Amino acid sequence: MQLLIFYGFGFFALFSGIAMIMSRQPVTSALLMVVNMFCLAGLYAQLGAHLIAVLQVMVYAGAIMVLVLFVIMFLNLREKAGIVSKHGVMMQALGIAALGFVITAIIAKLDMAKLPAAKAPAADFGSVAAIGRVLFTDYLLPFEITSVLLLAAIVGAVVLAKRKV
Amino acid sequence: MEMPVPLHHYLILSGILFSVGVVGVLSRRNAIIIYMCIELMLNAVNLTLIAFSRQLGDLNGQLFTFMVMAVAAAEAAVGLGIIIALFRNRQSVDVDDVNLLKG
Amino acid sequence: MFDYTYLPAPNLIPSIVEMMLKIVFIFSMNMGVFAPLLGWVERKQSALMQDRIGANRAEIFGFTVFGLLHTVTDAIKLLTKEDFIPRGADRPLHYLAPFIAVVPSLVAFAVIPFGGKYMLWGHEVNLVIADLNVGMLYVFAVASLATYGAVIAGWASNNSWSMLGSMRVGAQMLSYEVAMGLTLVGIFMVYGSLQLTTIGMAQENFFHWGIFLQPLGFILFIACALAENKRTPFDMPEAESELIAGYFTEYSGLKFAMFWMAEFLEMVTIAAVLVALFFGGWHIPFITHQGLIAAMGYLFGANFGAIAAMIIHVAVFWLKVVVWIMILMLIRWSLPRFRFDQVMKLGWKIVLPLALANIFITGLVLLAVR
Amino acid sequence: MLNQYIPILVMTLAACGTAAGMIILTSIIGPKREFEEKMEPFECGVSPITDPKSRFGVRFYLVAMLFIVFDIEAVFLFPWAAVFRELGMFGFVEMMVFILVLTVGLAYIWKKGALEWE
Amino acid sequence: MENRHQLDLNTELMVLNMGPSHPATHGTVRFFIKLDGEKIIHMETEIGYLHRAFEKHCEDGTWSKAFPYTDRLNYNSAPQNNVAYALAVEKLMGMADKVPARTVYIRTIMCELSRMADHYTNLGAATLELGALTAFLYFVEARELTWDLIESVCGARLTSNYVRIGGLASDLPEGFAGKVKEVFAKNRVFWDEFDKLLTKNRIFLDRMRDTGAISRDDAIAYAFTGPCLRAAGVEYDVRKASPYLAYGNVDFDIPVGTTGDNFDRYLVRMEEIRQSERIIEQCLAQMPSGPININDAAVRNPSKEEVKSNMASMIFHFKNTIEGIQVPKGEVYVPTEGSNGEVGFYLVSQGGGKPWKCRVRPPCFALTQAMGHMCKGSFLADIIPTFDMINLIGGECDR
Amino acid sequence: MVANYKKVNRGVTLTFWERIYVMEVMRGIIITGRHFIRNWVSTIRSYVSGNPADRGIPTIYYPEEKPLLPEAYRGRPMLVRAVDGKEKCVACGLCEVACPPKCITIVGAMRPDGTRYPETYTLDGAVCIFCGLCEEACPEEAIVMSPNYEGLAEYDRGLMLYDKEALLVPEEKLQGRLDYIRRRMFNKCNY
Amino acid sequence: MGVTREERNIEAALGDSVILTQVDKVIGWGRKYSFFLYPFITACCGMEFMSVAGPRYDLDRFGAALPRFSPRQADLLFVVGTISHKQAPILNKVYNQMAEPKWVFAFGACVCSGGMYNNYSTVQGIDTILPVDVYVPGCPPRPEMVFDGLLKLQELVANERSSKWPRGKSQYEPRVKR
Amino acid sequence: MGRLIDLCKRKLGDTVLSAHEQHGDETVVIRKDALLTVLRWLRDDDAMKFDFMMDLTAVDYLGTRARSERFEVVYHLFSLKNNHRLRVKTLVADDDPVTESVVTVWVAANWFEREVWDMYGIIFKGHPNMKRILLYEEFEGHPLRKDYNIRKRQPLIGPEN
Repeated sequence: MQLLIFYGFGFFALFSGIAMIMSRQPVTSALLMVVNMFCLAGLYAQLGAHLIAVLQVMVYAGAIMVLVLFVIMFLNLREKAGIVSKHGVMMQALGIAALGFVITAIIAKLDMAKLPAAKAPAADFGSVAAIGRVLFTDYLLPFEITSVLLLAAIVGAVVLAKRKV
Repeated sequence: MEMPVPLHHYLILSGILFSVGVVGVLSRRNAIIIYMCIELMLNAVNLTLIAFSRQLGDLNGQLFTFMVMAVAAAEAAVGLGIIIALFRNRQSVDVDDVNLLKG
Repeated sequence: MFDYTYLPAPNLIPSIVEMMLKIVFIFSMNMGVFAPLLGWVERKQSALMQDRIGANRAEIFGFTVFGLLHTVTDAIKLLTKEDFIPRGADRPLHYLAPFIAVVPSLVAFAVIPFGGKYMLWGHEVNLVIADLNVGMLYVFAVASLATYGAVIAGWASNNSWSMLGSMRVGAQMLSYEVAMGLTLVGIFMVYGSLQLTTIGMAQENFFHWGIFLQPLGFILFIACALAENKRTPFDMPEAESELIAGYFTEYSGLKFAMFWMAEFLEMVTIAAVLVALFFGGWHIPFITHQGLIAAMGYLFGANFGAIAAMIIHVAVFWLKVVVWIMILMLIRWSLPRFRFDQVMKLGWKIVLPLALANIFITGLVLLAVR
Repeated sequence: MLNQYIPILVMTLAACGTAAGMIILTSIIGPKREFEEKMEPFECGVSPITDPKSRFGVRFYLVAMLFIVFDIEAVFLFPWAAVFRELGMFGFVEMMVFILVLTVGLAYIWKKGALEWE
Repeated sequence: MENRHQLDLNTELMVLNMGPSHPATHGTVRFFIKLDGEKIIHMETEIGYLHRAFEKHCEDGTWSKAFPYTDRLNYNSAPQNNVAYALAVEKLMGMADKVPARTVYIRTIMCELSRMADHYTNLGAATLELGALTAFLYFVEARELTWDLIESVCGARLTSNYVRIGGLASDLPEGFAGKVKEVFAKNRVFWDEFDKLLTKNRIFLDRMRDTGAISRDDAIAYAFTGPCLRAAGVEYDVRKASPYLAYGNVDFDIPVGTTGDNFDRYLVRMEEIRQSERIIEQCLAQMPSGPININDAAVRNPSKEEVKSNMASMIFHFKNTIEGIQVPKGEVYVPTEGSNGEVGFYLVSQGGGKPWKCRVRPPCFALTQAMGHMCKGSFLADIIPTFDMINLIGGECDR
Repeated sequence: MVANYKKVNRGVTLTFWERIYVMEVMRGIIITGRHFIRNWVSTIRSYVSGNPADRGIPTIYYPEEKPLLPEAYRGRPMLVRAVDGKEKCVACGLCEVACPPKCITIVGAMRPDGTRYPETYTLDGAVCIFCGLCEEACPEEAIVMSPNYEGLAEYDRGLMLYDKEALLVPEEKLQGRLDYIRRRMFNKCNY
Repeated sequence: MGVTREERNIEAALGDSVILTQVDKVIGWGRKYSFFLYPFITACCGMEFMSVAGPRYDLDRFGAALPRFSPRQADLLFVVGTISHKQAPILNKVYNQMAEPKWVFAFGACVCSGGMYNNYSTVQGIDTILPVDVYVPGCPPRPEMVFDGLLKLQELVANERSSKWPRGKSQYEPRVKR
Repeated sequence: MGRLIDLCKRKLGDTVLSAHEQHGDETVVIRKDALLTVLRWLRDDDAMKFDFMMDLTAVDYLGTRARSERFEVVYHLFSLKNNHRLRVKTLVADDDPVTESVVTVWVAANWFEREVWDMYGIIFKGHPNMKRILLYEEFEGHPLRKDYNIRKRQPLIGPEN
């Protein structure tokens, strides 16, 4: 059952990922990307990362991809005939070769036995409160720095988007 | 208790997704698609983090993902801002057209 | 509570049955009752507000049933209407858009409790489809997907008015999504959880209802929810007098009806969230959850008493939802609509800062009380 | 915990089924006839003048961008709200600093006029 | 800064075609709008979708046959046009002062009733298009009650065809004053509810205030008249500047605005409804008894008995009907205050039974002309209140 | 007794409560809600009692209930059939001339007794504008605007071409209108 | 023009059978009480149309209260008010752009026949340019007359065979392409 | 003779071709070439101050006058300050239907002049946008001229008649 869910989500994630880079229409690409995010969220949920799963949908699918969609629509991007660059075919072949290499390398290198055995996580593993507890104590500094990062993002985006600054 | 799905399944999936992202970045010329491919790569990494977090029963992996998301959001805002700025100057989001080295 | 392996077989079957029953109940409630009925309620209510009588003439064998049959006739008519896609439109996306619009509105209900927990023959029944601890976040996440439906609908239609509508709807829904999230932070702080069942249980005491603890949050939330729902006074994206029919100008038949259905179902979800967060969920004022179960148990015996209490609670919950839906409709029919820039101004310059202020005040008060 | 998600999955599938069913049904049933004039996008009874997919004002993009930033802010607030009581004063101050920094951002864009629709 | 739409990201201007079959344009106007995002850069108005050859028809028929055509000019306030036309013809015939006093008062009442109906429709339609359907229907019901009054006098709800040269088609029905009282009591409730629903509602206020504003000087240059001119702060009302009918004998206020924006127009119209009620009540109180027609066989259709019994009457009757009432050679321009502004009839007679030229000065023609001026630089959504407050009536504008 | 110009109160300095939307929304809801509840109650009451007068709403349930028309109302023009069964019309053609849209066509003929009558009298219902000028022009009170407005819609424009038989109505049915004409429109006191 | 590949209707889908008449009946019943209007309002009759929709007469009772300003969603083209020659191509286009099934309602004398405007600028009845289902005379018609027409239309729709649809475009092409 | 006519005559001299008063309406007929100056003077002069151009139309006197005076362009002016009205006319010939545009004097004249062009075929020199306004571009002829038959239809769609 669990495996089935994994394969289902995994397959769709892969499929949408590949379809995304193949698609000619940027809007379709973006939507496929959303599907991909969704599948990953499913996998996160399966892994017990409940908050992250929801945030994956909320932030990635609900916010970032909307922005991407907006930009696509806003720039009125429609691909010309040759979307994939001239050396694209070669690149793809290369890419797939690299892909195979990476996977073999992972499996070869991975010595599962060296990893500690999976523990039964705590009851509230991945829950909102658990994450919150860690985030606002151990990860205090990154958290506060994030605010500065976001501030920088605001300023940056405004500067970039509004010409008269 | 064992994980219902062994860890390496997730790792392989994430590896493939990452490669797909790499292929996309290398083969596409549209800056927005490239941007999405980068997001895909980030997500692949996130998957690994979360899988390990589950394996080790440790929340740090999830916290990492959390931060990655925050960064990704900031990146989206600025990155797409840059794409718009590029478009504004070049009337195109084709990375071949905006090769700064070519001038 | 926590298990990755399956439940022991004897327990599995009741759980599955319970799950299916709940899903069927919510689905039939949404698709069978609310989606068609709200059309009727809306028509009749607006009619009575406007000193009219409203649809009342459709009849089968002489029975008109107060115009209820008009919803059936509408459905038949819309079903047999030509399905239309204009030239230059993106066909797959044109089909996809109403799909994306409807699915989130159907799914969003999953985490909202429509009753408490009851012990029936030793099996605990929790009247919520999925008792996630991320609770409200799930609703937000699903709601954020609804944006796609509207935006893509406009984009895929190859029509200027649709395009304008879709840009408006995108900007509007995004703006209010943020504000909506922030307005509810206060509630989460007060109850210390995002889980809606927990929040529901915490409102057992009448004076602990969200409306008393978070009045500002409540008002802000209503504003945001109305805006998310895209109905007057926030119906800029589909403003008839401005944009003809907004983003669904080029939709006909059932596909067009699906946008409406999504709107109605969203309204149900909003009303349900309002009730669950601010109006004590399934609780009857001044009667505790266990108190009612005990009283009913005294009358009908433990198991049937629990069932009776369950029925009462569920009825109370839906009653509150219906009342709220009616209030939302009253608002919808009473007010003129904003202008687009005013909506954005309201969202960013009024609701957002106020929501932040609300968080600050709530925090201070909570700290002071402690 | 995972079986919490199974109902959602079931429900999503059911919802998708319903929605897809409706779309398929309506595209099968119903008379159909297409001809040149009908297929034109509707524009108040005359032929459209420009391609609707022209570019839009940058403000729409700005709104989406600001949305992302504040959405992240909200995302940080949710876990904080859940553990607010545990964290106490320390958590409060911590979050207020965070909010303050972002409020500065809000004030900046406000002042820059990114929220104006003029 | 100066031309931001050009600097800003090469945003293509969106050219939209709003109307003629658009819910906001009442089916008779077409706007070409150049939009930058939501902002109007340029706007052109095209009218003429309801051109029905009013003038040609008037020249085609006899003097009295023009009445049904005048009904359909400003169809919201048909009696006003009837009266205006009748006044012009009477002046041209030199018998303006011979019209019986009762007729003058009844005409005044009908003018004001139709002004009320017109304002109800206009304000209602404006709120409808701003999304407040309920308020609209309250005013529709108020108008319905007003129309009941008009119908009980004229015999038709909308196109009354009530006034005749030198008189009226029929006398007021019995118990009219009582009915007016009843209707006004109900209408005041609707008025109050409408007022409470909208006037202080911030959403409504934000839509109306400072949108579609026109300065005093521009309003004059564009030859604005009526509520739109007065909203801009110009004190001009034909009823006051050159009193006609019974307006010199009644006491009423003429509301005047300050800024000329939509909200002032709204307030002026709202107030005018109240003032019309006042005028009608005073007229009913002062109502003299007596005949309603000039007793001149050359002008007025004789009664049926007379036609049968009196040969001279019969001849006049046939002559008047077939050849038309004989109007001496000359020309005349009579301004009256219509609901939308100055309705002036310019008649030219070359003698004989048919008008040589029958021109009406349409108030909305001038008002609509300024749409582009008023909407430039505002938002797409501002067209709606502005256009509604202009109150374009196709029949009057395009004739 | 003069008209005065009066500045309208642009007024609208909103108080704080009005400015924050909430109160105005509440007020709006209260007004419309009052209508809603009042009409709801009264409608239910009329369902129960079966008495349409109990309905608070002004709606007329048209095909079942008819509106009360004022006697001035001008409906479809009708020809008067005198008590002796003959048409009153003498085919003088005045109505034909007076009709602005020219919807009447008459072919006159002579009876054996020397009186004129219309051999055919056609009124195009699709063109008629119900202005009542024919009624005023008629010297014989032969064509009057009946209060009849029902059943005028047709599937075909040709069906709206009324001939003499379709137009003729016995005098007693039009008595109300005839009285009205004599009393209110052509009464001697009106001169 | 002509029969395209896309053209189909229920009758074709189900084949001719006894059930079909029953299905037609149900569909007719559904359509008859559910008209979404496209109010093509131009002139005086529009004021009367407001009344028809207003509280006193209430068009909603007949299930026809939803004005849809997009012709894709409308079933019933309410042509209200004089149609001038300038307006006629627009009316024609709106009619052509409506989704099947569609009906046309001629509201008022001007629409039926040109009424009193027998002149150079006015179309002498819209049936010269489109197929009309119901004519309602009057200038403007009383709301009751409109309801008479609507009832007649309901009767027509209830007894319609679905093989009647699709109806296709109107018989005329505009002389000037704009 | 009315006061305004006197004033006009005194000030304008022989540009006033004729003047008359009927039913209290004062009318002056102005020479075509001096039209713009006269109207501008009427607008600006303190005694006149005709700030409103209430109406602008034309009359076709076909068959009753010489062809060189076939059309009259009629301006109805109103002064808000002095509350008086004046009718100004100018004569336009049949074979040369051209006159001066007054858009520069009163903005309001814009559409009125377009309408007169549409209906009578009188061309206004200096008008920014001399197009048909009430009828469509494809329409031939000018319907309000006395020689245009009221039933001469020129449909854009459908049968000829």
